[in-house]
Amino acid sequence: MLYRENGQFKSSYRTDQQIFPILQDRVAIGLLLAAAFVLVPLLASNYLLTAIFIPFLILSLAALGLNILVGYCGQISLGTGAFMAVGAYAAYNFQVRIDGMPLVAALLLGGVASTVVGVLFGIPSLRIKGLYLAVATLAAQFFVDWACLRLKWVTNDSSSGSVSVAGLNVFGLPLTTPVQKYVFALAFLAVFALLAKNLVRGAIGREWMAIRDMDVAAAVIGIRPVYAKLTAFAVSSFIVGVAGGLWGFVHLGSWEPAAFNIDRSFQLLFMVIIGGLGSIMGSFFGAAFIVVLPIILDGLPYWFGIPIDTALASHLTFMIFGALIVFFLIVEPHGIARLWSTAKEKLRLWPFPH
Amino acid sequence: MAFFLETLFGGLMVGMLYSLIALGFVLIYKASGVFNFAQGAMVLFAALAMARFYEWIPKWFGFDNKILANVLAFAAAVLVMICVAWVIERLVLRHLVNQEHITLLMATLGITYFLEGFGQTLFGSDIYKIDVGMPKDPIFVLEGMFQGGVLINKEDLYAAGVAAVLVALLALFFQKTATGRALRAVADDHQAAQSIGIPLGRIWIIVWSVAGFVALVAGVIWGSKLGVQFSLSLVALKALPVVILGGLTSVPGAIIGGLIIGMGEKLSEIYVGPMLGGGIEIWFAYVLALVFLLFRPQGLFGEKIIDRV
Amino acid sequence: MSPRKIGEVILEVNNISLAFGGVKALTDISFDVREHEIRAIIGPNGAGKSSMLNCINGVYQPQVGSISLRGQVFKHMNSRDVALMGVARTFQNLALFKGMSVLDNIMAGRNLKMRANIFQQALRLGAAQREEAEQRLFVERIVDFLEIQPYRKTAVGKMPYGLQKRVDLGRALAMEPQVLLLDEPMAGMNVEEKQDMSRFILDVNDEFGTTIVLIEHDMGVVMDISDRVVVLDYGKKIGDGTPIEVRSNPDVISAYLGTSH
Amino acid sequence: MTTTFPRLMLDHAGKRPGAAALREKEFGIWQTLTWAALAALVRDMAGGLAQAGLQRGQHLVVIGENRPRLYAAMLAAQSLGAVPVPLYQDAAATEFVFPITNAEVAFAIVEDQEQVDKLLEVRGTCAGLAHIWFDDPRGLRHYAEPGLAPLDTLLEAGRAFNAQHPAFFDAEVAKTTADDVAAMFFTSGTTGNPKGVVHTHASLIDRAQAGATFDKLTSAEEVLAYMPPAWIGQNIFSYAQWLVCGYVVNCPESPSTVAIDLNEIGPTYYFAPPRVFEGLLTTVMIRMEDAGAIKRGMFHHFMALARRVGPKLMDGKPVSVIDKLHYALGQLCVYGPLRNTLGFSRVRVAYTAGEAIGPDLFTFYRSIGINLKQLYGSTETAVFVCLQPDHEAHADTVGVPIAGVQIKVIDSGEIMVKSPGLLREYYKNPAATAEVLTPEGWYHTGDAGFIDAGGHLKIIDRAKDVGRMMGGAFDGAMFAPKYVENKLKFFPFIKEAVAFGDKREKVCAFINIDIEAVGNWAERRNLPYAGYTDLAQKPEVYELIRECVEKVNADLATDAMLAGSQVSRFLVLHKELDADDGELTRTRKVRRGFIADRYQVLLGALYGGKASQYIETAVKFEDGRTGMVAADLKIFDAKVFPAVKAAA
Repeated sequence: MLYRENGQFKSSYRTDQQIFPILQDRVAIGLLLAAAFVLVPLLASNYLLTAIFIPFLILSLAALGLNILVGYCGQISLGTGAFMAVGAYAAYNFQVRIDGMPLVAALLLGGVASTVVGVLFGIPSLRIKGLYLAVATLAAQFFVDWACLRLKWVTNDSSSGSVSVAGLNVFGLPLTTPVQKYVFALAFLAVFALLAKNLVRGAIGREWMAIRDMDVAAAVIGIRPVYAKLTAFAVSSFIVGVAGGLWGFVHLGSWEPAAFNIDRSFQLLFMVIIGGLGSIMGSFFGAAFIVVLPIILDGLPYWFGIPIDTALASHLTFMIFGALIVFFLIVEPHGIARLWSTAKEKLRLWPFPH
Repeated sequence: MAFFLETLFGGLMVGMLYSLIALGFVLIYKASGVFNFAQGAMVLFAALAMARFYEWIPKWFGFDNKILANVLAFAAAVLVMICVAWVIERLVLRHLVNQEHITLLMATLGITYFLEGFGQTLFGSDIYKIDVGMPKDPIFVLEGMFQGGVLINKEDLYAAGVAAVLVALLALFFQKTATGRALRAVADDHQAAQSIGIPLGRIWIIVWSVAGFVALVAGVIWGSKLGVQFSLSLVALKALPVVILGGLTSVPGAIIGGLIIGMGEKLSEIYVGPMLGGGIEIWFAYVLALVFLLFRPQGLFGEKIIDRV
Repeated sequence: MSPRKIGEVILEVNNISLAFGGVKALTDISFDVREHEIRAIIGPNGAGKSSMLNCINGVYQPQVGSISLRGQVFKHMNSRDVALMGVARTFQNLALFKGMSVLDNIMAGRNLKMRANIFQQALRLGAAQREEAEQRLFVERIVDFLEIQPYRKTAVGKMPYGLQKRVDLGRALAMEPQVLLLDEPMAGMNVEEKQDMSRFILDVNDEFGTTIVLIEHDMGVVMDISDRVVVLDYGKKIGDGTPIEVRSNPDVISAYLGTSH
Repeated sequence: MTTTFPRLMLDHAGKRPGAAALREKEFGIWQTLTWAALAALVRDMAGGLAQAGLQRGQHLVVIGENRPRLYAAMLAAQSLGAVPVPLYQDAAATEFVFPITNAEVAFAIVEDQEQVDKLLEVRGTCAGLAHIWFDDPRGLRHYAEPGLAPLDTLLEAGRAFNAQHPAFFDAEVAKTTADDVAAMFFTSGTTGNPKGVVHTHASLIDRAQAGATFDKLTSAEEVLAYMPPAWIGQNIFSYAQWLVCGYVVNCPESPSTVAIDLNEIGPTYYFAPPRVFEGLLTTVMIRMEDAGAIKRGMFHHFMALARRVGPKLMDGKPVSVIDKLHYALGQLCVYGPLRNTLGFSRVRVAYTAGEAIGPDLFTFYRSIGINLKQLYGSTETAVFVCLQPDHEAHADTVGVPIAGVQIKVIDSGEIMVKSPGLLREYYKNPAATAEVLTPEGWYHTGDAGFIDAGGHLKIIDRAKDVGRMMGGAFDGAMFAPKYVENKLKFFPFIKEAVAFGDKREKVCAFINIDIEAVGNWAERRNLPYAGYTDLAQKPEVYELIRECVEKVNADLATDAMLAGSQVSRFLVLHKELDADDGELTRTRKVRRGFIADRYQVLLGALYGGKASQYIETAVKFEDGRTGMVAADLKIFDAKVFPAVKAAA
């Protein structure tokens, strides 16, 4: 309906292959970015930023990473929390053990560490498929949980495995107020989203999807399952690791292993399912959904003046999540992202139905 | 030596319980190709039901007889689990027929969350106790062989006994009864089973009910040991490596796997743990299973996977 | 029309036997394929035709026998090596990448030609960008060749069966194969689609001189377009030769009369 | 006008070498050919042709879809003073024989294997055809025919030739004058052999220029070339005016992707015969049928508004503010998106011509904000005779005479035209030339009509077809078959109609239903049918058609002059009239005489008052095979209304 595509013809493959081939989309995304970088910091209250926006951004990043593994390469992982943890604790160690280590570098190195672990636990995927692999990834989860709790050097000999960072700054600029943190996280997300998109629409992305959709055929056309799967694990756990670092450093400030336990892994998996497997955009939808929903569920009773105790509220949240997962798997296995793209198609074909 | 044996026995006992839960997984996987992550939640749900009915029923009917209360509560819990099975088949399974395993797995994750939430909303989220009157006092065996003998927890012995019996029953159920045979047919090939007129829906309800029953038994045993609380649903996570080790489709696999993991876990905890700072049993089982898989991707007794193109 | 010149033996299968557990899929199969020829493997359903191709592709590992490709002898084939040696393949029941568009499916067939490393791809630096464009051009030539221009950006799942078969062929062609293995390219097609497909197969063989190994269970089509035919039945070879020879072979006749075709 | 096409091309190449001249969608993107590149291409091709022996004044046949290199071929021929002769790419091989022999063609440049095969098929009878070059080598690799070669080899040769004779090309271009023959178009006349219409550079360029000035065309226009290049219309819009204005002509990827390509390009200047617009409208309506109730409601609501307000806005008449706002809302919800999905968002001027267009159809496009206009002209007049000025487009007239055109109506009611765009002659056919061209330079259009009060030309029918009723209620009244047929065809359900009545007591008609529209109509009434013939004979369908016929009669009755032409009996034909069976011309005009002979029995039955008639007919299928179609055709009567004298 809002689209006017006449005359938007492409006379080079470069323009035809760009991420947003349609002018109207480019405009929209431009506005969105502008709003995110300018309007939100200006208008949003500290509460909104810390309670919603920052968690949303960082979890989106993590979901993005997971989506590459599960959504694009079809290798299910129940150990995402672990990789976040590795990222966070590694970053922490780089930070405290090497003085003068810049924050960004620490975070990225955290990602690298997570990559290593990710690949390590990805190796079984070469022999093990589907469900067996899913369970195998749990090994990562529990091992890392344990390591962070029991191996003293990981937590720099802090008892209870809880650590904290303070006085963060990026290239000399302080990183203390919510707005600063928000912008910092947003910048990370924007860059990584772009890089990820480039990967999934490029050669490697096609290899991942080929493995996902029909691994035998993929092998026959010369794709190495080993390479495809391990790169997927590597890229995925790198992004997840960085997200973990951000979660610890930017969002929590001080944290303990529980922050990255198996529930986190499931939460991220749900984001990816609800948001949309195999869709960058979906990662954002999923994250937004799962970050905002509990807040609404907690809020609702009060807004309607029906007081229910927090325990019950949390149980209800559990139930609703569970129900939603099943609902999406049955009704729209491709999640919100698919709904979004269908809506978009309808707009393009308007007034015709199809 | 005596200590070693004690640990070993301890391990075997726990292992027997793992097998019990693993059995739930295998049953459902065989019949519906679903890797039922919700098994743990079902254990919690069943145990909660049992525990609470045990409190409520006497109040409702105003009698005070432990045995009767237990029996009724157990029966009620069984009914509840059957309903759960029925609802799951109605609302979930039949809508996901012939989906990929991964999708089904994720669906059961959803079910897990729902059951956990629902169970605690319904039955409350405190710690409850189940007392089916299992003796708590330890006994000593083989006193002749070692001085001091080997300490075994009677409760564990009973538990193991119950588990063993149940496993045996299930094995029989599978091999002998008509339903059992139908189940195996379904497990081998859904379409084929359907085409020869086996009602998938009913089969699934039965299997999930059986799984629910197994969960209940497991829940009762664990519950009476450690009390019924949320953490109970985590025992499922302990049972997963068992399934992997034994092979998703093999009943004996589940049992043997359970024992192996049970023992391995305890022994490692005692003999390896200290070197690593302890608490390793949580991941040891997994790593064990994982390493094992690398050499035998389909598990101990699982069938080999052939790619058809 | 000037006749194509059939060259030397390029692919040779020697005494291949393959079994799953107890089930024998192939028993002592041998045959050869000459350069530029169209070589058909026919036989009733379940004769082990697809298994034969799967052995050549390294999808299955035969227990006995060897395969020699362009002079090199292998006990086991490795899918990637086979691909690198210029053997492409289509599948009986469409093994397309359902989640991907027509272009991406065929592009995937170019993966062996892609050089840019993962970092260049992530940043879509010059190299990666250029490569994408170059390979796209090649893919577009195939799209043009197979006359599927109107569909290039639709998801393959949404396409009519006949056209999906073309995409499958396109993906194989994207590998610029010397040898093209076609597993029942005309299965489940109507007459018109079959005509198109055989035209494409002949064109491929003709324009690019591609050697073609063709599986079909219905004799009609095969006899028209193939140079030599191998006949399998219950995993055994029961005939080998020119269409005419094969047609007159008593075993073949009985096999085909025995099975309703 | 003193310039020629090659010179125009060279001017553009000189002034704006980098600007796009042609675009072709190939390999998924729009490959652009700049004026400079085009010039180079033409130069090479001309060189090659010259070396191959193409002489000044000789003919070069060009057959194929719209392809840049075929356009270049025409320019190349003209550069050498030779005459390009575009032929219809969808014609059967046998139809090539006459033009090729008639014009002693020795050279042909064609698109692909299909065309090559056809030419080789008739080569035996066309001895002169020495050279055939093809653009697309697909499937032709192993053809070993004398004189058959890919276009690339011709270009090679040309490059070599030009290298030796650098001055040759420009000299040849200079030699060509405006009054030399520029091109020849074969009109498949409704009877007899086709006639080669000879046009000079001057005639074509003058008309192209006149048209361009009339609509203020610039070099910024975008045009999509998808009609047969052999048709003068296509040739004027995507060749003559292209070179005059220097705008961009875009060639679709393949016939199957025209819709997509149209949408991508979004032409600013668009041209199509009514049947194309008709087809588009039908698909729009059918697609809307599937829409949800709300959306459909919205659509119909705003279309109703559009019918009421749209044309007024188009013609710049005053409209109430509320309507303006309401229409603006419609722009957002329906018209804008609709134009976009159709590919007309950017259209500034759109023309329809070739045959009369239905008022509903015409107003539909205008009401949603597409500046659709009619023009009047023919191959012989280089198209542009009358054009409708912006704001003055009516469905029933064809516009005002434009610059350089004189028009008069002679006693017989036939329209005479004098303009710089008239043909020079019919090739090797002085008799035919004399028939249409008076010594004073007036051209017999063969159309009957008159100039109305507003100075707009109104066409009634082909002059020779206008007849008189004899006996019956309307004895001696005027009978205008084409006029009636068109009125019938304006109903979406009627694809073709053939009316008879000259020297008869009443008018009867053959009807062809539109299988898509009627089929859809049937499905919505879940009325099962097996193919065209079956559907055509359904009583329900007959009733449907009867309604249409009676509406037409009622309408005719209001016009005293034409009241006599009301249709009193009709039947629905068992097969679709088809050019391959010679029932239609290549431009889909009905050959009334031919049809009358072919279906004698049916005519007999119609006038004999029978209620049904058995018939079987031989038909030719696209792949050349022939078969039989047989059916027992019903015949229905339709109500005839007394003439309303007042309306005279």
